[in-house]
Amino acid sequence: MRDDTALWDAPRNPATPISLGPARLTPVHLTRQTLVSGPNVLQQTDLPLVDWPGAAPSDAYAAILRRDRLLLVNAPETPDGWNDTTQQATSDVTDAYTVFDLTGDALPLLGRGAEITPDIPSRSTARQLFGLGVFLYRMEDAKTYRLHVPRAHAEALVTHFEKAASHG
Amino acid sequence: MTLRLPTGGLIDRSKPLTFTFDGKPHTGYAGDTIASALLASGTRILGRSFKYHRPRGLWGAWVDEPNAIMNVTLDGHEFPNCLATTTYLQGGMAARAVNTWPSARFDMKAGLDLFHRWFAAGFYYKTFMWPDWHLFEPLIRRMAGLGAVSPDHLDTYTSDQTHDRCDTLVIGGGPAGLAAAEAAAQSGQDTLLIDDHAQLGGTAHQLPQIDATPTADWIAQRQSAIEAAGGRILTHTTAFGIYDHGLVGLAQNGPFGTAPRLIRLRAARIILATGAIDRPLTFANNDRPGIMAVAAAAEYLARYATLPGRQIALLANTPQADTLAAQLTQAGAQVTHVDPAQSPLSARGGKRLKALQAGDRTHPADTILASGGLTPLVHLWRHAGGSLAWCDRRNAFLPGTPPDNMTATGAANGSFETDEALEHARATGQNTPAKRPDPKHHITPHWPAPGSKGRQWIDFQHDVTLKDVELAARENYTSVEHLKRYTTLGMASDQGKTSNMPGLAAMAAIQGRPIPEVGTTTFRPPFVPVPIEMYHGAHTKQLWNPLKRLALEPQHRAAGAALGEYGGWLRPGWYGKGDPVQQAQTEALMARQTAAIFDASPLGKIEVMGPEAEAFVNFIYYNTIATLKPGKIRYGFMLTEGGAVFDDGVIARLDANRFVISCSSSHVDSVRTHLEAWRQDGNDPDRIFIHDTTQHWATLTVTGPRARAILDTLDLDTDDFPHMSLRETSWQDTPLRLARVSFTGDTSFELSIRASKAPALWSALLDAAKPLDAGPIGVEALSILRAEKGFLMIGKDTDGETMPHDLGFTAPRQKKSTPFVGDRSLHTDKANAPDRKQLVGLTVPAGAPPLPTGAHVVTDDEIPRSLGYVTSSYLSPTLGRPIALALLENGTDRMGDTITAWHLGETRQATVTAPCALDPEGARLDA
Amino acid sequence: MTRYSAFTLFREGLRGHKGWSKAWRSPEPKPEYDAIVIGGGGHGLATAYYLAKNHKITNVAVLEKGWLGGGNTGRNTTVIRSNYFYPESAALYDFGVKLYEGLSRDLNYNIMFSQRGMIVTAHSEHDMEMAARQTNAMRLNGVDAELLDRDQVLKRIPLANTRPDCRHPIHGGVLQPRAGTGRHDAVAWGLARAADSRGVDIIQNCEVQGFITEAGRCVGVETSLGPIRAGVIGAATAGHSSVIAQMAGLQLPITSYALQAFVSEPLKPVMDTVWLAPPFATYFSQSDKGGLVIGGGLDRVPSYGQRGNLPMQETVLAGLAEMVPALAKVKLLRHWAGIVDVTPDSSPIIGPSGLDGLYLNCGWGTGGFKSIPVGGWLLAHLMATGRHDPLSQPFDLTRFPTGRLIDEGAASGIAH
Amino acid sequence: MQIFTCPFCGPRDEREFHFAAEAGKTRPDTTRQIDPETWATYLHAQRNDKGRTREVWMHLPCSELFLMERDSVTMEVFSTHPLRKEPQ
Repeated sequence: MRDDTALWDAPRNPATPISLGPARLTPVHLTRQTLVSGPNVLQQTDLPLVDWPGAAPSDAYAAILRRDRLLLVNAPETPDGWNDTTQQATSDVTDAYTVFDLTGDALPLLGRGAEITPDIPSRSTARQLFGLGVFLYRMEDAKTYRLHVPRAHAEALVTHFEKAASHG
Repeated sequence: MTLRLPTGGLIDRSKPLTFTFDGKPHTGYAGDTIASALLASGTRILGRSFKYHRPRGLWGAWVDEPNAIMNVTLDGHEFPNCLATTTYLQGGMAARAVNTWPSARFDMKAGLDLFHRWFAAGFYYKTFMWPDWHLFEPLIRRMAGLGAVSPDHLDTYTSDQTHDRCDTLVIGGGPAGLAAAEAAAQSGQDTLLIDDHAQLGGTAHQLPQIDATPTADWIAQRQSAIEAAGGRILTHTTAFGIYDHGLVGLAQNGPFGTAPRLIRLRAARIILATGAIDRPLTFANNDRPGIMAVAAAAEYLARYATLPGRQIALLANTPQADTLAAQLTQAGAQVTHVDPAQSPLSARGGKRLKALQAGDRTHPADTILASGGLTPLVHLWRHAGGSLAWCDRRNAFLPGTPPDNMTATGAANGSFETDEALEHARATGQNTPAKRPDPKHHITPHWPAPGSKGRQWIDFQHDVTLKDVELAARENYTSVEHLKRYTTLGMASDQGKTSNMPGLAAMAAIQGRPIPEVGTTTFRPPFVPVPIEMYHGAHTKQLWNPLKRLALEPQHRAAGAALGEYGGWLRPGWYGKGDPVQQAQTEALMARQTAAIFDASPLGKIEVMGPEAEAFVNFIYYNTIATLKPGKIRYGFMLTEGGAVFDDGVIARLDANRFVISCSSSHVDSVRTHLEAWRQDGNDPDRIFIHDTTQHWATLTVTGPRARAILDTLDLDTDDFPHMSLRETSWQDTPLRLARVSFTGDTSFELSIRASKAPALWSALLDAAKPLDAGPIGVEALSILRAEKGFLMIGKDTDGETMPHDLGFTAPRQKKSTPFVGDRSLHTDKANAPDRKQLVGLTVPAGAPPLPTGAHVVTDDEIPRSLGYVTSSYLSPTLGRPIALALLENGTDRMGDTITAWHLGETRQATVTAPCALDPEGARLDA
Repeated sequence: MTRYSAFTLFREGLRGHKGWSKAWRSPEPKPEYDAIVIGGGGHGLATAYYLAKNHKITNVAVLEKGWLGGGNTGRNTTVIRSNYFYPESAALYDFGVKLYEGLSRDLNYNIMFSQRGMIVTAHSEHDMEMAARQTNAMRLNGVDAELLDRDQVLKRIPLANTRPDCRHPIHGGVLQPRAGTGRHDAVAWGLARAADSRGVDIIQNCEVQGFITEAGRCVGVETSLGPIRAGVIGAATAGHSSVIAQMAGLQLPITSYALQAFVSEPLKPVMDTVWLAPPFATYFSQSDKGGLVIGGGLDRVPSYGQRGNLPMQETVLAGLAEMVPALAKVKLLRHWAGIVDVTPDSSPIIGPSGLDGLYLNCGWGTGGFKSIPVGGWLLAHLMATGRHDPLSQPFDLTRFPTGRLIDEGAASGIAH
Repeated sequence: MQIFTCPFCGPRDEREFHFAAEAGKTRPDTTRQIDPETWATYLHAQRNDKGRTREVWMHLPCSELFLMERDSVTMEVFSTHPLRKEPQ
C-alpha cells in the first residue's frame, strides 16, 4: 500500500488562465454540453455545424464528433434519453468535458501534441492530442482554438501544454 | 607544433576557448570541433581501436569519423561516446578518449596488439567453451565497451518533440542542397532546408568561388533567397531516418549537454543532397595516426583553417585531391602526390607517421591523405525503399530506382563536380525531371587486394583487417550479412560509413565476383547515433500514462487521503497518516459498524440507447438483460468471444430504450470500444447508440447499517426502493441518480450527480455522517469489505481463463436461448473440463495469520502440483480472522476439504469454504 | 572439419588461420531427401541437427530462401529464459534452457549463453501479489525463481530509477537466475556447422514456392532451384508461417507483426542482468560488447515489412529512459525489426499441419530465440516418428477447437 | 508514423487507430449446432496475407469501424470504406 500523493501535483484552480509563453490557455465555462446521436443528426440540427478547423460562433453551435454524433454547445435543454420521434439519443455531458480556449501562438504548441494543420480539414473535431482524446476546432476569429478534454484528463492536458511551452 | 593557419576558416579567432583532452589543457576557437582544435594543436592520437587498442588519429572530419570517440564533461555532467569531429567546442570541456587508460597516447592495453594473431575474426566462437563461458565472460565484458556512463541525470536534459510539415524537404545544405532549396522555394513550394553543421555550405567552403561569386557571398545569397521566398532553414539538424508513409525523423541539436529536438516531419517531396564521403584505401598499416581522408583534410582546411600536417603524401587519384594539393601547398604544406596504383603500399611509423612506402620508393611524410574515391551517402534513400545501382565509372553505388517522392542530387547522386551538380539541383528543386550528368572523370578502382602482405584495416574502430575478411571467406561466411556479423565489419558506432565499401570489395575480389553481385547490407536508421532522450520527450513522470483525476480530488486531499493508482485513476487508498494497513482495517470496521462514504465516481456510466438497445445489451451480456424492467438493476458479465469473463458490473434500465452500463472503473474505455465494435459489426448502428457519460457524473456510495440515516438527511424519496433499483430524482434542484446496489453486503446507496455539484453532495454526506461516527473510506477498505462478502474483482480474483460458470453463474450458459458474445466458447472441451478453476473461499486455523496472496494451493504429492492460487487475502476486521479467496481446481467440489497452501517452499493448511464469509443470508442488505 | 578448441586456435594463430575449414558446405540440392526442413533459421537448423543427432536421419536438406540465420534468429534481443506460469509452457521452455546450457560444448561452437539472470520487476502492491503467484508457479514447475524485494532488485540493478517522481517505483520483482542471453548468430552458425558435419545439406538462396502433393500427402516442394522430393517435410519459417501455410492450402491462427529491437553504442558494463519493467513496456540487457540491447512491445500495425516505426520506438525508448534516467544520454546506434508469428494465446504451434507429411514449428511470437534448441528437438521428433513428444503435445493445433489454449497473458489476469 | 484515412474524419496519424480484425469474418449463428472446428476457424484462423490485405480497423476518436485495404509489406494504403453502408 503506497501513498503516491506527492507524485501528483494537486489539481489547479479550474478557473485560472494558464500562461504558455507566447500562448495562453483560458478555461471556458459553457452553460451546457449535450451529446446527441442519431442516424440523421447532422442534417437535423438547426445549429451551425463545426468541423476542423471550423469556425464556431460565440453562442450556440454543434461540433461534429462522428458521422452520427454531435456535441451541442449551449443548446437549449432537451430531455436525456432516446427520442423516438427525432430518432435521437441525448445525454447531458456538461461536466464530462473541461473546455479551454487556446490563444496566441497556438499552432506550435498543438504541433507538439499531434500531427495537425488547419490546411487539412476534417469533418470531425475529435482527435488525439498528446495521446489524449479531445475535441478541437477554431472559433470564428480563426485565431482561438477551443479544446474539450475529458474532465479527468484536463490536468494531464494542461501539464502537457506547459511542458510543450517550456521548450519555446 | 600548431597546424593552425593565421587566417581563413569559419572559426572566430576573437573567441579562444580552453578545454582539456585526457587531462591536458588545450585551446581552440569558437567554431572548432573538439577534433579540429586537437588537430590544430598537433595532437595526433585521439583514440584507440576497440580490440587491439591501436593508436588512432583522425580519419574523417564529420560523421564518418571512426576513431575519435570521447567522454566529454561540461559543467560537471559527463556525456559518453561523443564523436570529437561533430562535437562543437565549448569552453571548459574536459574530453577523454574512451576505452583507454590512462590516456589515448599511453594506453595500458596497447600490449594486446602483440597477441593479435590469436584475436582473428570470430576467435571467441572457437574457444572459451570449457569449462564454461562464465569463467571468461566477466573479463571480456570489462575489456569491451567504449565510454563509461555516469549514474547522474541532468533534469534539464529533456527533449522537445514536435510535428512539422512542408512541401519540399531538402536534406543537406551544401552547394546542391542550397541550389535545390532556392529553386524549390522560388517556385512556390513550402520548402525546408536542413543541414547538420552549424553553418550552411557543405563542401562549398572548400571552393574559393561558385558561379564566379566568392563562396561566402554565394552561400549568403542562397540563404537570403530561400528565406525571401518563404523557405525555412534549420542548421544543426540531422535527418536520422525515413519511415513508413514518408515520415522523416529530424534531430535538431542544441548546445552541448542539451537533448536534441525530435521533429517528425511530413514532406510531400524530399530532395536528398547529403553529399558523399571518401572511402579509405586498404594498404599495410593504413590505420596509423596521421592517415586522413582527402575530403576530411579539405574540410579541416576550409572550415577550421587547419593543416592536416606539414609533410603530406597524397595518395589519391580523384580530381578533388588535385584541388586540395594546390590549396595545401599554397597554405605552406609540402605535398607529394603518390599514385595509389603503385604496390605494395605501406605506412611506416608508429604513433607518429614517418613515411609512405610505395613500391620501392619511400616518401617521407608526417601525414598521408588517402582516398579510394567518393561514396554517395544514400542511407536515407535506402530507408525510404529506393534501390541502388552500381556505377563502374564512379566505382560507387548510386541512387537507382527512387522511392516515392524522393530525388537525389549533388554528390549524393554521384555528381562530384560542383557545376554539373548545381544545374541538376536547380532543376530538381523546380521539380523538373533532370538526367543524372555523366561524370567527367573515370575513377580507377583501388580495392583491397586479397593475399597482399601486412595488416590492412577495413574497419578501423572494430579492428577488422583484410585477413579477417579472407578468413571469413575461407570459412564460408560469404554472404554479405554473414561477413558483417562474423567479422563485426561495419557494426561499429560509425555504422560502417568508412568500412562497408572496402569490405564488400574485398569479399568480391576474394570470390572473383563483381561488387554489385555481393550486394550491400541493410542501411538501418539512425543515420548517426542519437540520444535515447530524443525519443523520450514529455512522456515522463506524471505524463507517463497520466492517471485520470477525480472531481473530488481537492476534497480528498483536504480530508487527508493517501492517493494511489487504482485502475487508471488517482484515488484515495485510505485516509489519514497512520499505518496504512491499520487505517484500512479501521475504515472497514467503521463501514460495518456505522456507515462509510466512498467515492465511486470512476465506475462506468455507459448509456446504450435506441430501439434495438435491449436486444443489443442482451447480446453483449452473458446474463439475460431483456427481462430487466425499467428502474431495475442487474449484475452481470461481459465475455470475450473466447468465453472468458472480460468485465463484471451492474446494468440498469432507465426506460424501454435506455440502459446504463456500470462497468468496472478500469474498463470504461475498453468496454466502450468493445460495445462500439459490436454495434457497427453485426448490428444496425442506426438503431443503437452508445454514450459514455462516465465523466459527467460523480458517484458517492453510502454504505453500512446507518447508511439510510445519512441518506435521510438529503431528503430524497427512498420509499419502496428495494435492493437493485434505480431512481432518477433530484437534490438541490440538480438531477440525481439514486441506485441501490451493494459491493459491501450492507445496505448501500449510490448517488450520482453531475461532477460540478459533487463537492456539495460530498460535504452534505460527510456532515450527516460525522455525528454517526461514520466517514469516508478508501479503496483499500472497500477491497476488504467486498472480499468479506466473496465479491470478486476482475483481473484479481479472475484470470484470463475464468468463465462465468467458474464463478457460480451457471444459468445463462445452460438456459439462455438468444445468442450472446462468447456463447459457443462456453461449450468447448476446455469449458466443460472437470478440472476448471473455480472461485472459493479459504479459511485458516484459529490464530493463524492471513495466507499470502499469490500462494498456490498444491497437491500433497511428493512433487506438489499446483491446483490454483490465493487471489485475495485480508484480515477481516468484522470477523476478527483472516479471509481469503482463491481460484481452485474443481473448487466447488472441495467445500470443507483441508488443502495445502504453498508459498516460496513453505506450506500452510487451510479449509475450502464458499467465497462469502460474512452474512451469507444477505440479512445485512436491508438491515 | 577442424575442431574448435583453445589449442587449435593457438595453432592456427601461429600459421595465419590458414587451416580452418568451411563452417558449412554450399551444396547443390539433390532431387530427393529423406527429410526437408523449410527455413534455415535457428529452429530449422536445430531441427536438422537433431534429426541427425537424435534420430540418425542425415539425408536431410535445409532450404533457406536467403542467408542462414537471416530471419528472426539474427534480429532478436537474444534473451533465453523459462519464467513461465503454466506447467506446459514451463516444461517446454525450461527444457529449452537446459539444452542451451549444454549447447556450446554439444556443437563445439561457443554460443556464449550467459546466465546473468532476468528480473521482471513489480511496481505496485498488486504487481507484487502477481509476482508471488508467478514465483510460486515457476518453482512448482521446477523452474528456478526468486521473489525479490525492492532492495534486492536495486542491488542487482543499481542504476534503476529511485527518484521520488518516478511514475512506477520498483516494489520488487521475480528473478530467474538461470535466464540470460546468448549470441544469436552463433546459435545459427553453430547449429549449421554441426548439422553440416553430420551430412545435412544446407541450401541457401533456395525459396520454397509450393508443395508437391500426391494422394493427399505432401511428398516434396517446388523451389526456386527446382522440385525436391522428401519423405517428410517440416516447416520452421517464423514470420512467414502463414505464407507457407497458404501454399499448403491451410490457414493458421497467426497474425504477423513487426517486433523492433534496438542497440546503443557500446558502454562500459552498467547492467549485468536482463530487466523487464512491465509498466514501462520495455526490457533491456547489456551485451558483452557493451551495447544496451533494448526491446519492447509489438508494433501496432500487422506487418511483413522488416522495419520498425517511430511510435513504438518512442514508447520503448521512453520506457528505458524512465527505467534508468541516467541512460537517457546514451546514444542509440541502430534499430531493426523482425516479423513474428502472433497466435491467440501467444504460445507456439508444434505438430501436424493438416496436410499429411507436413509438420509445423511456428507461432513462437516474441519468444522464438530462446526456444531454438527445443523447437528443433520437438520438430525433429515429429518428423522422425510421426508422433508428438509429450512436451509438444499440448501445443498441437487441436488446442484451438478444444479451447485448451495455453495463454500466459491470461495468467496475469488479462482476458483477451 | 503511418497515415490512415478514416472514411469520416479523413487522414489521421496511425496512433489514432486500432486494428480490429481481418475482414470477412462472419459470426456463425450460435443458436444452431456449431462444430468445434467451425467455431475455432471463426475465432482464430487468419489469412494473414503477405501483400494486399483487407482488414477492419477502428478510428478511436470517432469510433468509426471501417474496412482498409493495404499492403502488409510496403504499408501502402489502397482504400478505406465504412464497414456500415454509406448513409443515403
